[in-house]
Amino acid sequence: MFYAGIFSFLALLLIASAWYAIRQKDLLYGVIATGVVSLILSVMFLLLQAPDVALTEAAIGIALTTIAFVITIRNTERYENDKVESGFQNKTKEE
Amino acid sequence: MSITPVHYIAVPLAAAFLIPILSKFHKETARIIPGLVFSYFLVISFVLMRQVSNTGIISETIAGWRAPWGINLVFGYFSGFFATLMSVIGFLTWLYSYRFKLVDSKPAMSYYILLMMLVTGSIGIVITGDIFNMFVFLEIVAISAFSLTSFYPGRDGAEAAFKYLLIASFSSFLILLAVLLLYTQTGTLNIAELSTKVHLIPQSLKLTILVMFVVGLGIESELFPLNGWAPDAYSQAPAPVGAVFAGVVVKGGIYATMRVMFTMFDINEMGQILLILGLITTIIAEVAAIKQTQVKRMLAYSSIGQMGVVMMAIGIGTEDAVFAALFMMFNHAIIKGLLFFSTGFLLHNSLTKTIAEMKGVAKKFPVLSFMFALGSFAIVGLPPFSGFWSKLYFLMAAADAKLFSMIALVLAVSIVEIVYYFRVVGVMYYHQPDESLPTKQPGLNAYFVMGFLAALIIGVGVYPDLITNFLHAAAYELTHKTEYVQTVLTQFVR
Amino acid sequence: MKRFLVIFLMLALGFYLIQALHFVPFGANRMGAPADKKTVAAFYLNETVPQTAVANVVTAIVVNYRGFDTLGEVTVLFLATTGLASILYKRRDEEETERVSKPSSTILQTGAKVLFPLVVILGVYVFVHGHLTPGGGFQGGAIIATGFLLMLIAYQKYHLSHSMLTWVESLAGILFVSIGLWGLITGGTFLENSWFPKGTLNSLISGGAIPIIYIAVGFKVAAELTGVLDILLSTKDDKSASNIQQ
Amino acid sequence: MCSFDYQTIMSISIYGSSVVLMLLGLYAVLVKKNLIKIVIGLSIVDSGLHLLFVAVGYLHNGTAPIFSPEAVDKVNQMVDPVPQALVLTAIVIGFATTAVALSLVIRLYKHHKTARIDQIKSLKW
Amino acid sequence: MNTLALILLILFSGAIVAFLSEKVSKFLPSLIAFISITAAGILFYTSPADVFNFKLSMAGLNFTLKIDEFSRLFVHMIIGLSWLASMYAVGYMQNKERQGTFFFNMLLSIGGMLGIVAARDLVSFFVFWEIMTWSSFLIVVWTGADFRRTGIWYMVFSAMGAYAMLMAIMMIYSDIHTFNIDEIIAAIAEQRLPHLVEASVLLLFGFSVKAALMPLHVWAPNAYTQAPAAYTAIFSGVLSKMGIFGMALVLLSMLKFANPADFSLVYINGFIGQILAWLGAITAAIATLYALIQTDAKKLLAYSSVAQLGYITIGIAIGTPLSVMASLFLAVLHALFKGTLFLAMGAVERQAGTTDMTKISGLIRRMPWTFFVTLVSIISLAGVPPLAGFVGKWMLYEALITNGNVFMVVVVFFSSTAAFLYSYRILFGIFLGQEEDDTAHVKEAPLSMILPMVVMALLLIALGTYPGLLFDPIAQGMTVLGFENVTWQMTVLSNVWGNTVNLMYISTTIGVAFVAALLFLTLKGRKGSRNVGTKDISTSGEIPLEHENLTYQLDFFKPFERAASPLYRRKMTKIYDDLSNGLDALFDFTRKIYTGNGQTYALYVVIFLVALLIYVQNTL
Repeated sequence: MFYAGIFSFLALLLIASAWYAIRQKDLLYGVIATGVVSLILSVMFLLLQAPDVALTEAAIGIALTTIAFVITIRNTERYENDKVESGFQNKTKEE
Repeated sequence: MSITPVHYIAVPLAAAFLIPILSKFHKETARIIPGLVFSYFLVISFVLMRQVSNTGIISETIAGWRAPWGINLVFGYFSGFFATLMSVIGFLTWLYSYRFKLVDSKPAMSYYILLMMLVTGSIGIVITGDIFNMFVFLEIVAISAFSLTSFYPGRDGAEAAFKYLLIASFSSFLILLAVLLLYTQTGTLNIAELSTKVHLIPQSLKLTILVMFVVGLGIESELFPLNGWAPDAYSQAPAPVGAVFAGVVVKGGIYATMRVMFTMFDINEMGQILLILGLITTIIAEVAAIKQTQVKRMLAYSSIGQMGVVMMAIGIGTEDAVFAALFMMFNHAIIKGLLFFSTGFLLHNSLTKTIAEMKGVAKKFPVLSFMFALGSFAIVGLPPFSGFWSKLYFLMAAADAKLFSMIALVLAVSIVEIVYYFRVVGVMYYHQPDESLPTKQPGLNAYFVMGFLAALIIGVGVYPDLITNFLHAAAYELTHKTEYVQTVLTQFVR
Repeated sequence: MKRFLVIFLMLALGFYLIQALHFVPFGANRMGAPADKKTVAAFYLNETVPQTAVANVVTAIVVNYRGFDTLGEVTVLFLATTGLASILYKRRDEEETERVSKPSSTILQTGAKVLFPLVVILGVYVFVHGHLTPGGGFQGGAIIATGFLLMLIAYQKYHLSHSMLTWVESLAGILFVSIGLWGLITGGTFLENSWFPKGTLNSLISGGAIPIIYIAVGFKVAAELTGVLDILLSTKDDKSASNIQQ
Repeated sequence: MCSFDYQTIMSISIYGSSVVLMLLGLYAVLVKKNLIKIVIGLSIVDSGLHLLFVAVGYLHNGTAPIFSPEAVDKVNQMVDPVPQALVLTAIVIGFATTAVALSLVIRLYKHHKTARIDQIKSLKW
Repeated sequence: MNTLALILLILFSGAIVAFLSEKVSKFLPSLIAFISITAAGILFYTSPADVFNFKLSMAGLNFTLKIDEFSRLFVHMIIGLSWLASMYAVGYMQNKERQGTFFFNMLLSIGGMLGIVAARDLVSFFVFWEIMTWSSFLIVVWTGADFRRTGIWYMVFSAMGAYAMLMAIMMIYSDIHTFNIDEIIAAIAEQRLPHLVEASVLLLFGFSVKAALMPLHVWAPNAYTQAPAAYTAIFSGVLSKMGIFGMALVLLSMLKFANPADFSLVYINGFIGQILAWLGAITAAIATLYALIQTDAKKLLAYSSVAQLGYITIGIAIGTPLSVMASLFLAVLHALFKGTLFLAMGAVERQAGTTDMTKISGLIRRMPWTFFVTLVSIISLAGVPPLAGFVGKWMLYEALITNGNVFMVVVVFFSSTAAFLYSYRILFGIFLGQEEDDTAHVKEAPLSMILPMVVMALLLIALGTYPGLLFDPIAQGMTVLGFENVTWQMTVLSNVWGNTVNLMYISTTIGVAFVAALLFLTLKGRKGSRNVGTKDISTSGEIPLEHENLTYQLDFFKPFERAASPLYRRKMTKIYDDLSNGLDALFDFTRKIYTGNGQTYALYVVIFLVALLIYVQNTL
C-alpha cells in the first residue's frame, strides 16, 4: 500500500508537470518541466523494477533531451506567442 | 561464407560506418562505396532468389537463437520480390545521382550514406521476421528520409521534413503501441509465431490493434487522410530521392501493411476498410494532382493515387488481387523512377520546378522528354507498356470480387490521370520554349539508368511473363501463410 | 472550436486506450512460468544464465537475443548525426562563426573541469558492467555525452575534435558489425555469441562477446550523442545568444 | 471491484498516468502552435508510451531481471525483461527523432523568422 | 511463323524502324512506312484465307486473333486505304519536321486497327484499341496547334470510351471468367451472362465515341482537322469505322444470341438498337448542319465524316439484312470517297498553303487532277447518281422504310440533301470561281500524291457502275454475322411499292445527262465569259472597301445560316465546357484538404484514428 501511495503521488506529479510543460508560455520553463517529467518517469521506472530503463531515461531524457531543447530555444525564441502578427514577425519579446 | 539475407543489412551498415573514416583519406570513397554496396545488393538478390526457387523460403536466425527466441530474417518469394525491386531501384538511383550536383564533399557524403541507409532500412523492413525489428527499420527509413527531404538548403525542404516528421511520429507511436499490445497478449514478437497466436487475443482488443496498425502503417503507405506529408516530401527531396520514395520507401510501408494484414492477421478483418480507404485515397490524390503546377508535386500526388489502387487490391485480398498489387508496385517503382529521373534533368536548374517551365523542353532534351512521355504513357496504363497489365489484373481481381462501382470509379479517375499527364507531355512537346534556362545535359550514367528503366517498361509491357510467374509465386506465398509460418518456426538456417 | 474537437478526440482515444488496457491487468504474470518457456520472456529468464552467463537479462536481450535491434538503433543514432549535420549544414564560408555567448561563470567552469573525468569514468563503468549491473552501452554512452556536454557549455571555446568523434564512432560501429560478421564467417549466424568463451556468471569477463559489443555500443553512443549536441550547439545565428538571457 | 485496493490504485496511477501523459502530449501536438511546444508534446507522448511499456512488464512484487550472486533462484519473481529491452531501443530512437525535429525547428526558424506552425505553410495544396 | 502475327510484326517493327530512321534521313521514315504497308499487304493478299489464325498464351491469358470473312472486309479497307495513304504521304510529308513520329504512329495505328478486326478475345481487342487510340492521338497533336482543345479532348473522350469498354469487359469476365468472344457468344446463347445488358450498353458507348455519335462527337471535327491530311484519310476513312466494327460485333454477333424474351430490351430492333439508330440519324442531321457553315474545307469534311458515320450507324443499329448491307456498303464507300477528299484537301493544303475556302478559289486550272478526284468523290458523297453513293443511300432508305422507320427516313433524307449543298461548296469554293492572284503560283501536286487519289476515284467510278462488285464480299462477310444468303440483285433495287427499278437505267440516264450538260456548259463558256479577279469591284453593285473579298466563297450560305441561326446557337461543346469548368472548381475545392499546415495533417490522423476506432468497435 505504501508503494501505491508513492505511485499515485508520482503519477499526480507527473501529470501536473506535463500539464505545466504544455501550458507554460515560457518555453524554457516548459522544457524544464519536461525534464521533470523525465525525472519522475525515471523514478517510476526504478520503482517498477526497471533499473536499466531508469538509467537510460535519466541520462537521455533528463540531461540530453532537455539540453537539446534548451539549445533550440536559444536559437529560436523563448516565448510562445499566441497572437498572429502580421507578416513575418521576427520581433520576439526582447524588450 | 555463403550469402545469406543478413548481408543486406550487415554490409551496408559496415560500409556506412566505414565511409566517414575513409572519406577523410579519399573523398571519392563516399560515393564509390555505396555504389559497391548497391551492386552487392544486386548480387545478393540474384543469389538468394535462385536459392529460394530451389529450396523454398529461407529463414535465417540472428545471434544463433531460433525463431521465436531471437530475431530472424525471412527471405521468400514475397520478401524477395520487394528486396530485389528495392535493390534495383537503389542501384539505379545511385548510378543516376553519381554526378548529381553537390556543393561540396561533406553533404555529398551524407547524401550517399543517407540514400544507402534509406534503401537498407527498407530492405530491412522487408526481410525481417520480427515485428519490433520492423519498427526499428521503419525508424531507420524515417530518419534518413527526413534528412534527405531537407537535404537542399532552403526553407521549403525543412518545412516538408518537419511535416513528415510530425506525421511519422504518429506512425511510430501507433505501431509501437500496437506492438506492445500484441506482445502483452501473445508474449512474442515474431511474426510467424504471432500469426499462430493472434486468435488468443480478445476480439475487441484485436480490432484496436488492427486499427493502430492500419493507421500507423497507413501513414507510411500514404493512405488518404494520413498522407499530408507525402506531396511535400516528394516535391522537396532531390529528384532521385523522389524516385526512391516512390520506388522503395512507400513499398516498405505497403509491405509492412501486407505482412501484418495477411500473415499476422486475416485480411478479411480489415479488407473492406482498406478497400474503401484506397479508393478515397486514389480519388482525392488524382483530383489534387490535376491542379498542380509543380511537376514533382504532381508526380507525388500521382504516386499517392497509385498507392491507393494498390491498397484497394490489398483490400480485396484474394491471391489474384495480391498479384495485381505486386505487379502495380513493380510498375509504379520503375515508371515513377523513370519520371522522377527524367524530371530531375528537365528541371535541373529551375528553382520552382513548375510545369510551365517545361515549355518546349523537347527541343533541348529530345531523349529525356521521350523518357518522360514514355513514363506518362506507361503510368496511365496504356498498352503495350507495363502499366497496362497491372491495371488489367487489378480490374480482373476487382471484377472477381464483383466490385463494379469501384472499378467504375478507378477508371473514371484514370481519365483524370490521363489529362494531367498528357497536359505535361503537351507542354513539353507542343509549346514554344520562351526563355532558356541554363541547361545541363545528363551524363552517360543517367542515360543508362533511364534507358534501362524504359527498356524494362517496354519489355514487361510486351512480354509480361518476364515477371508474372515470379509475382504469382510471391502472391501465393503471401496468401498461403502456412509455409511461411512452418519454415520460420521449424526450419531455419544456423 | 478546434480545441474542443481535440479534447473530444483525446477523450475518445483515451477511452479506447483504457478499454484496450483493460485486457492487460496491471502486475499480472503474462509470461507463464519461466521453466515452461511458453513466451519469449520466460525463455529469456530461464535460459539467459545457462546460455550466455550474463547476469542482467535485459542486457542479454538487448545485446544478444535482440542484438539486431541494437544494431539498428545505433544506426538510427548514426543517421541522426549524419542527418543533423546535413540539415544544419552551412557552406564553408559561413561555417566559421564563433560560438558566441556570454562566458560562463567560474564556478561552472571549475565544476565542469572537476566533474568531467568523474562523469566519463562513471559512464565507462556503466557500460563495462552492463552485463552485470543495470546499465550498459546506451546508458554509459549517454552519461559520457553528458560529460562532454558539460564541457561544451562551460567552455565556450572548448574544441571538440570532430575527427576524433568520427573515428570513435566509426570504429566502434565497425567493431560491432565485425563481431556480428565474425559469427557468420566462423560458420555460425550473424552476431553469434557462442564462439566467444562464456566465462562465469557475475564476473567481469563473462557473457561471451556481450561486454565487447556493449563497450563498442557505449563508445559509439557516446560519440554520436556528443556529435548530435555539438552540431546543435554549433548552429547559431547572431541573435541567439541574447535571446535566452532576458 | 470498486474498493481501492492496492491493485486498483496501482493500475489507475500507472496506466492512468501513462495514458494521460500520451493524451496530453497529443493535445499539445494538435493544439499548440509553437513548433517547440509541438516537439515537447511529441517527447511527452513518447514518455507516456515508455511508461506504458515498463508498466505492462511489471509483475507484482517482482524484482529487476538481474541475477545477483545471492539470488539466482528469484527467476519466478522477475519482471518481464522484454518490454524493458524494447523500451531501451525506443528511448534512444525517440531521442534521435527529437534531435532531428529540433534541428528542423532551428532551420525553419532561421528561414521563416517564426516558430508558429500555422505560418509555415509555403507548401500546400 | 504465323502469317497474321508476321503482318502485325512487320507493321509494329516498321513503326520502330521508321521512328529511329529519322535520325538518318528525313526521307527514310515515309519510305519505310510505305514499304512495311506494302509488305503487309502483299503478305495478306498472297496467303490463303485460312492462315490468319493466331493463338498466344501469355501472362495467364489466352489471346486469339483470327480474320474471318467479316473482318476481311475491314482488312481490305484498312490495307487498301493505308497503302494508298502511305504512298501519298511520301510526297505529302516531304520536307516536314518530325516525320519519324508521324510514321511511327501511323504504322502503329494501322497495326492496331488490323489487330482490332482480327481480335477474337476482348483483351487483345482492348489492347489493340488502345494502341490505335494513343497513336492516333499523337498524330492528331502532331502539328502541335491547339493541343489543349483538340488533343486533350480527343484523348479524354477516347479514354471514356475505352474505359467504358474495359468496364464492360470486366463485367463479362466476372460472369464467365473468359475473354474469348466465341465463348462469350456461347455463354450468351446459354444465357449465362447476367450482366449482358449493362455490358453491351457500355460497349456500345465505347464504340459510339470512336464512331463520333451525337453527344460524344465533339472531339471529332477538331481532331480530323488537326491531323495531317495523309492521316486524316485513314482516320476518317477506316479508324472511325472501328467503332462501327465494334457495334456490329456487339449488336449483330453477340446480342443476336440473346434470348428475345429475356433480353427484349437490347434485342435487335429493340430499344437499344432504336436509340442508337436515332442517335445516328440526329448525328447525321446536326453534323450536316454544322458542315454547312464551315469555311475550312477540312473542317467541313470532318463534320461531313461525322454525318456519314451517323448513316452507317443507323444501318448497323437497325439490324435487318438489308440495312446492315447498306451500312457496310456505305462504310466502304465512305472510306473511299472521304479518303480521296481528305487526300485532295491535303494536296490543296500542301500546294496552296491553306484549305480555307474564303482564301483560295479557282484552283481548277492549277490542279486539274485534284479537281477531278474531288468531283468524283463529291458526287459519291452527295449520294447523287450515277456514282455508288446513291446506291448505298437508296439501300438505306429502303431498309428503313421496309422496317417502318419512316420518320427516320425523313431525317436522313434531309441531311442527305444538305450534304449535297456543302459538298458543292467545297467544289465551288476551292476549284471554281475566279482565280486569286496569290494562288497563281500554285502547281499540281506531285505524281506520288495524285496517283493514290486517282486510283481511288477510279474505284469509285467502277463501284458506281458496278455496285455489285462490292456486294459479294459484303454478303460473304455477313454470313459470319448470321445473315445467310442475303440476296441482292446486282443493280436492281426493289422500291417500296413493289416495283423494281433497274439502277443501271438510272445511272446511265443521269450519266448521259451529266455529260451532255458538261459539254453544253463547256461550249457555252467558251465565249462571252471573262475572268475577273476576286478583288475586282466591277462586278459589284456596291462600293466595297479596298481589298475586300467579294466572291461567293464568303458567306456562301448566308441566307441559309440566317434562317437556321437558332439551330446554331446551342453548341454541344458548351455543355462539356461547363462540365469541365465545374469539375475543375470541384477539384480545386477538394485539394484544399491539403492545407499546408502540418498540424492539420496531424489532426486528420487523429480524427481518422478515432473515427476508425469508433467504427470498428461498434460495428465489427
